[in-house]
Amino acid sequence: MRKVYLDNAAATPLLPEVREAMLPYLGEVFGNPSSLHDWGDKAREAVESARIQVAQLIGANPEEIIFTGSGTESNNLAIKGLALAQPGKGKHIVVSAIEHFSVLHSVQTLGKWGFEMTLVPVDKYGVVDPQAVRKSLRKDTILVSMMHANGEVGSIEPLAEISKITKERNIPFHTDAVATAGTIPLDVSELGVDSLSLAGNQFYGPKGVGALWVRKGVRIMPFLEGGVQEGGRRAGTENVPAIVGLGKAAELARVNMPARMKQLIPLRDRLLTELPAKIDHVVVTGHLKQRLPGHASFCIEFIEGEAMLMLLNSQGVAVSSGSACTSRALKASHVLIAMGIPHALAQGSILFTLGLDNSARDIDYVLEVMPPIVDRLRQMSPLYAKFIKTGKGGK
Amino acid sequence: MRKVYLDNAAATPLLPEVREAMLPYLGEVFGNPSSLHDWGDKAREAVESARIQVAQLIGANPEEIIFTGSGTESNNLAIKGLALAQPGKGKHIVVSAIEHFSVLHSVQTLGKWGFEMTLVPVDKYGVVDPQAVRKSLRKDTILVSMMHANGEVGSIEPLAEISKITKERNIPFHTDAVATAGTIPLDVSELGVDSLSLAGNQFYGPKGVGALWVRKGVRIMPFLEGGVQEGGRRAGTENVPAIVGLGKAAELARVNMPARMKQLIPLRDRLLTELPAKIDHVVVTGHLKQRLPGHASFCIEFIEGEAMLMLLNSQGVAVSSGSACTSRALKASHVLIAMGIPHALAQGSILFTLGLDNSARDIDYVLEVMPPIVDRLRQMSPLYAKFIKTGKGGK
Amino acid sequence: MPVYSDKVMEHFMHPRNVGEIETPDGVGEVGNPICGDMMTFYIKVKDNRLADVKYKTFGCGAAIAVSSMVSEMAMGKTLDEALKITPRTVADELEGLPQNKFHCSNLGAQALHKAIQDYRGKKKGGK
Amino acid sequence: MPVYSDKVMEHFMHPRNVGEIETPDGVGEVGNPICGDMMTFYIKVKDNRLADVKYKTFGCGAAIAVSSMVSEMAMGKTLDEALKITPRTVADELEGLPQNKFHCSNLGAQALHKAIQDYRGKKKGGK
Ligand SMILES: Cc1ncc(COP(=O)(O)O)c(C=O)c1O
Ligand SMILES: Cc1ncc(COP(=O)(O)O)c(C=O)c1O
Repeated sequence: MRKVYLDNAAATPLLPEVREAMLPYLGEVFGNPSSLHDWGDKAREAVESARIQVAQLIGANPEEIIFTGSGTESNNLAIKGLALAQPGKGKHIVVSAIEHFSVLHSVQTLGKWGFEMTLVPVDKYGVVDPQAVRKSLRKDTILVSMMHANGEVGSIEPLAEISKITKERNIPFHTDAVATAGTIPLDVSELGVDSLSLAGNQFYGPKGVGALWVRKGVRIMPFLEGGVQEGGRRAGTENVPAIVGLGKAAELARVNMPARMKQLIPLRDRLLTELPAKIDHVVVTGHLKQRLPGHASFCIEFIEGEAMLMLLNSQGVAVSSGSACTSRALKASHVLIAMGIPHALAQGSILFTLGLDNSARDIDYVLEVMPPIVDRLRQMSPLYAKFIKTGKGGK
Repeated sequence: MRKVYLDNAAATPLLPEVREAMLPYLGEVFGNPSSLHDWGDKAREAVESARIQVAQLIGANPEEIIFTGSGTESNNLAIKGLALAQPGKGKHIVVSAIEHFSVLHSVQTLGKWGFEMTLVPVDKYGVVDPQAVRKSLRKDTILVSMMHANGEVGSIEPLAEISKITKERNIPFHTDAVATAGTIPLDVSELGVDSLSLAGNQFYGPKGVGALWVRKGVRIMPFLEGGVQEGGRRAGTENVPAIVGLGKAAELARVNMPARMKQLIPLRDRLLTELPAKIDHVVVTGHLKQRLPGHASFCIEFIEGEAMLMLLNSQGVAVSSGSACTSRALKASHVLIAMGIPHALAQGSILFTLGLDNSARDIDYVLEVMPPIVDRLRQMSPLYAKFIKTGKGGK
Repeated sequence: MPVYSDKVMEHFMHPRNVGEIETPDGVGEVGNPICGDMMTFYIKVKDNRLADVKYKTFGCGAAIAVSSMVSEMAMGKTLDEALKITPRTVADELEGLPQNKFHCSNLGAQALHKAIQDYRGKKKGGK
Repeated sequence: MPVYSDKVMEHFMHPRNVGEIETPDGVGEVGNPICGDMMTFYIKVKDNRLADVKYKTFGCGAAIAVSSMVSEMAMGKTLDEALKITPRTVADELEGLPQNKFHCSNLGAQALHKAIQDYRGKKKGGK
């Protein structure tokens, strides 16, 4: 059976060059970067080279990069670290309604210490209106956090416009760029942000490593406390092989980004146009143009995402969904709901995220196996039966 | 030149079997354990097998294991998570004076939210007196944290006696077992603790992974927030290869522990007895018997640790030190000071931590190169000159 | 350790008795698409026994497997026997369900019971 | 990216002018072992020039390299020239010092100045 992996938003395969770069650090070069001897020097040099590679990917200075253990940790450090570093300045934080839970839950937890959150809504394409951000600002706003692109619906946010507003008001602006760094061109100065999260497992780098960039001069409290690694901003023995892998993945992403985008965008666009052409009652989610290159997401009416996933898997195809049933918390995707998608339709969420291993034949295959799967589930669906009988219930 | 790595407390080499176990997860098995398809299933199965292996190492149930990114993270999660999970019960935390900074700084940060800390002193061997713990308990004590062994001086703490006291009082008892798990036999029930931190890079497993064991029924707040990985107790995409490596390292440690100890203890004991025999004015630090198997630590009078490290390194020997100059914060080791060692003597701290790659010939070599190094530095030392002239200043 | 047992997967991939009954003796609908799962059970009763059981299900893999299993367990049983089918017995027959799916996707027995009550209600109503 | 520059390493491994002067014209001691580093500088003065400079140092690699460099920089200089040696110029000659070592281990110039002051004080005192 053909195997087609279309879940690159969940995990990307490690590029062979990245693995090769990591292997010495799983072998003879095993020292602790803090150690004052040759073994330590070699490990430290590797970490510092990776820091340069990551900085170059986003147009930053190496000393502004803090290595972390994941995109999640980068966001926890950013939100909690930036908020707690400004005592006495205010307690109000502004975030978009579609932020990743690592941002949203961090802000909610800050609520215990007196912080207040304003959620900025998004339009039906999942895009934030910069003027809505402006309106949400208060005198005591000390932090704005808006993701660069949403991993579930692929829409890219107008950060450069938002940052004009935060700059006017001198409010630190964090962005979760986990879905974009290494995937689309990105420059921290052009975006105008003050801190930025990224993660290796989103662009063919290793799991277990992320980074937070914090603009020089912006104060941040450490989140993981202990030793003085990462300039005292992130404690714990450095994950040297993963950091090296992240560095290599960043370098490859920077160099090969145009070619990668050229490969992915046509495949994505075929899915975005041909799937709704082949199957009735399908809506594309997210913005059609301001969109991640490999990202095609839909809601399929009358059926549920997990069941689609499982049948696609039985045909060798790996995808994901934002349906309540696929989330372990069994809640409908807050992203789809924030975009105004009704609960029943959100249940039919399905998400194809393409990667470098994909070809046109993979898309052919998906377009071939998908319609019978939808049909089969609709034949079982009481909602579809009602729609057929009454003509009602369709979106 | 002979290369002798004696800094296994800072980093251990990855065992070849561990690396082999990890490699598939840096290759074809790259899925996200949360994904609902074959790629996800394989990753999830690997994580769950590793969970069993880690649980077996410490006599725990697999579902009580939370994978983290480091020993530091395990301690942050334990201290902050256990303290914040008991609102209204009290605000007093008891820790030993020689805890790792990942414990001490976490407790200090809790001070911002109204928590109070009592430091329990240690004796001159770095050992806590259980009765001193008892005396430090208050009505509002909600957490006791005592490390299992100290990585700097190697002393093993009487946890089973301390846990008798915490159990009487029904106070959660955390232990930082980063220096012991995988190194000496350890059973969570025998120790009587309620949570326990461990880290892979201490027993020939990978960097970038740790675990926290929390006894079933003990409430803990998540520290890294976001997704619902690890049963909602630790968010972020799992570091699958590192977790697999930790599992394999745990299994190997469990099986080979007696043989490993038999290899290390005689080498350690030779260093502990022959180094002070060869060099005047040397004190062993830590307990002579209740001691980590590969751990030999000293203070060498009249000279400073970093200088010794650098000269040993020039002879191919890697060690570490607790001197102020070797710490990036430039502070004398809080451990040595807590043991009552004077600052000047603490500056001469040196630490040999043996590993599986070491042999008797390595010890011969160290015993050969060390005396001239000490002599050379003493010839430069104004303290030594004073001592020679006046007979004063020696300990 | 896949999410679902082999039995769940087997029923999901090959669900038994899917469909509607043209002129059912009883119909039971539970759930709603907002919570995620929705099931409609149709029954045909003969001599106080379930002569036919069919269903339509909107929902996840567990919901579909549960519906299929309930239909198989109920088929041919007396109404009183069928009322003894519970979420627990269904989950047991399926060799377990993931903890988080136990309550929300395990509505099959309830839908069946509702269909039986519907039948009994109509009979009492003297239809 | 090792911690120390090549120049620091070179001076640490091969420190110049280590030792004491039997009958020094001036002695300067700075630091104390509690903060970590301690240096004693000894000078011999001839025609208002440093005819000999020696030192003993207790401390880290940087402290030893700094002492060595200071002794080399000072040797042969007039006293006024030697007083122009500062922590900054010493660090520059050493091709940089790690940031955290700049203040605490960079006491060599201070010790030298103290030795010169000691010499001048004694002379004034009419020794
Ligand atoms: C936008 C965004 N932020 C943060 C994360 C969290 O990343 P991780 O699970 O690697 O910690 C993700 C994960 O997919 C994401 O899409
Ligand atoms: C006792 C103890 N606890 C915690 C840690 C922190 O471990 P890591 O740096 O791997 O996070 C160490 C590190 O050596 C340690 O010795």
